[in-house]
Amino acid sequence: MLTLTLLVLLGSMALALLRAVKGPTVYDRILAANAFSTKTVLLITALGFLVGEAEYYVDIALMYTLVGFIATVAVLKVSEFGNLGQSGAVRSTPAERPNK
Amino acid sequence: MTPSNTRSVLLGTLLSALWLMLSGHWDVRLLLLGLLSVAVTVWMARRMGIDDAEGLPVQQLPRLIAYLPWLARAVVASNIDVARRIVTPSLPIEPVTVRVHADQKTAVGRVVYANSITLTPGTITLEVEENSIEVHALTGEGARDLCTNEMGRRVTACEAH
Amino acid sequence: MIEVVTVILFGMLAVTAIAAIRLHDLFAVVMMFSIYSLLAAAVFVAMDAVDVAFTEAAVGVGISTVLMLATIGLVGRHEKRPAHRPGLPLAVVTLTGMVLVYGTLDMPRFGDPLAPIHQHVAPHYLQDSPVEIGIPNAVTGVLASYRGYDTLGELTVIFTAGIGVLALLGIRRRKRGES
Amino acid sequence: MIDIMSIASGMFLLVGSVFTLIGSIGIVRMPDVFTRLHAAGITDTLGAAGVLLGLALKAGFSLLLVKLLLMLVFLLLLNPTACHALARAALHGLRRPWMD
Repeated sequence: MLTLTLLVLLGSMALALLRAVKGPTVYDRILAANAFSTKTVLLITALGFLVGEAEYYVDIALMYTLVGFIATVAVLKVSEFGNLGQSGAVRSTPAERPNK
Repeated sequence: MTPSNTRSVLLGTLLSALWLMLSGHWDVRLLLLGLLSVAVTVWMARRMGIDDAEGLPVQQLPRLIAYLPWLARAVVASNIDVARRIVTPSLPIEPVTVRVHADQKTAVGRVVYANSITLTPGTITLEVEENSIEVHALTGEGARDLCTNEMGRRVTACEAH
Repeated sequence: MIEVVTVILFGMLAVTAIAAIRLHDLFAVVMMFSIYSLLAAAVFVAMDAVDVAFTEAAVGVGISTVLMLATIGLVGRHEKRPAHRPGLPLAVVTLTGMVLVYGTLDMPRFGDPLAPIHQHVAPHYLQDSPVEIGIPNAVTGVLASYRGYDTLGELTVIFTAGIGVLALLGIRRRKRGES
Repeated sequence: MIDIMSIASGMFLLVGSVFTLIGSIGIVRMPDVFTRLHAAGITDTLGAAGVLLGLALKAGFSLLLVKLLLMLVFLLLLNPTACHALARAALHGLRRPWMD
């Protein structure tokens, strides 16, 4: 069952990657990256159980959960405000121009 | 003790518990290092002013925990519904945006409500305003379910003192 | 099973890299990079390099994404058309890659316990560091104690580089009146 | 007793895998960012919960169990936040959501 889960997770990662490659907008890519990070976290945890060293692998997965969230919010902050929140910024966003 | 001090102590206790759970070391030297990192974190939280009623909703916490089983059931039910729609070849979706009334008095209550909406697949919070929430729903059915406001009433019940 | 996972992950890594090269919207490229670094970390984990994966998590996904985004905030979001033809650089890169691959042919097999690198000081570090230093993580023990001066030098370099990057990006609170 | 645990864990892993896969298929199939977010939500809730709970049943009573549950809590707390931030940014930066 663990093997099946691993294969399914790899397949889902491939699907998310497909979405990231296809786009079409930046938001689709951010969404794909976020979904990808969730799946990577699950994959790392499952790998830990497969190898039998789950104690160490879970620590990394936990860290990824938190770092992935911070990264997503940072990305969205840039897409919405055009920078990382330096004061005096205007709300003209790079993301407003639709992506080709 | 002032409320702010109480919260700092509580935050410190929570962080210490987290540190112990994650490290699993009981060596004196490592415990001291952990205590030091907890102290620095609490000090930084105080300096940034994020350990306020919003950051640590002490009073509402027990009721919020009691709300979780209902939320879990709602999440599972909507998961199955959305999953069924995805695997149906004709993709039976009709996205709508609706404005839902949110009569929660506190910011924490509104956040919990908005997050519950997003956590339930099929509905996503687009915008949170003073007393309403704009929601994107995958189906008209999901939007109607939300408009019965059962979830909203349950969240409001959590914040009553 | 682990080999299968590693190969699939490497395949996705290649796809991500090619997609990142082909995209011209830098914001999208940063997103591809963040996926790339997630994949790289998964590869590290699959190859049992847990500590490297840890570093990749902190640096690759967290800090470098944020730094690249801050740069995009400064320099704009669309790639300029290159003024020169990519033939020569491509040749140089291909040649270097081939030389590197040729170099690996001489190396001991991956994970070989009899490789020289696993025979020199590594057993001593692994067996005695809990007693000699008292830090539960052997890698931290090696970095912070056995190679303490080395690490101090590295930190100095990284700190200087960090200051340089921050100075270039100008991440600071602007004073009022300054536009 | 052990058998019941491993069967339950297998069930959870199976449910998690199925929902993760369906969510990923949704990410590829859905017509725009907002509807894709709904699909991603499936992976983030039942998919992640299934996989992590299945692994938690394998872990038994240990620090590992605590870490796995903590990871699940973080995922369930942070993902809707990231999802909402993404929806909001997309709403501001993009044209209106896709309608039928």
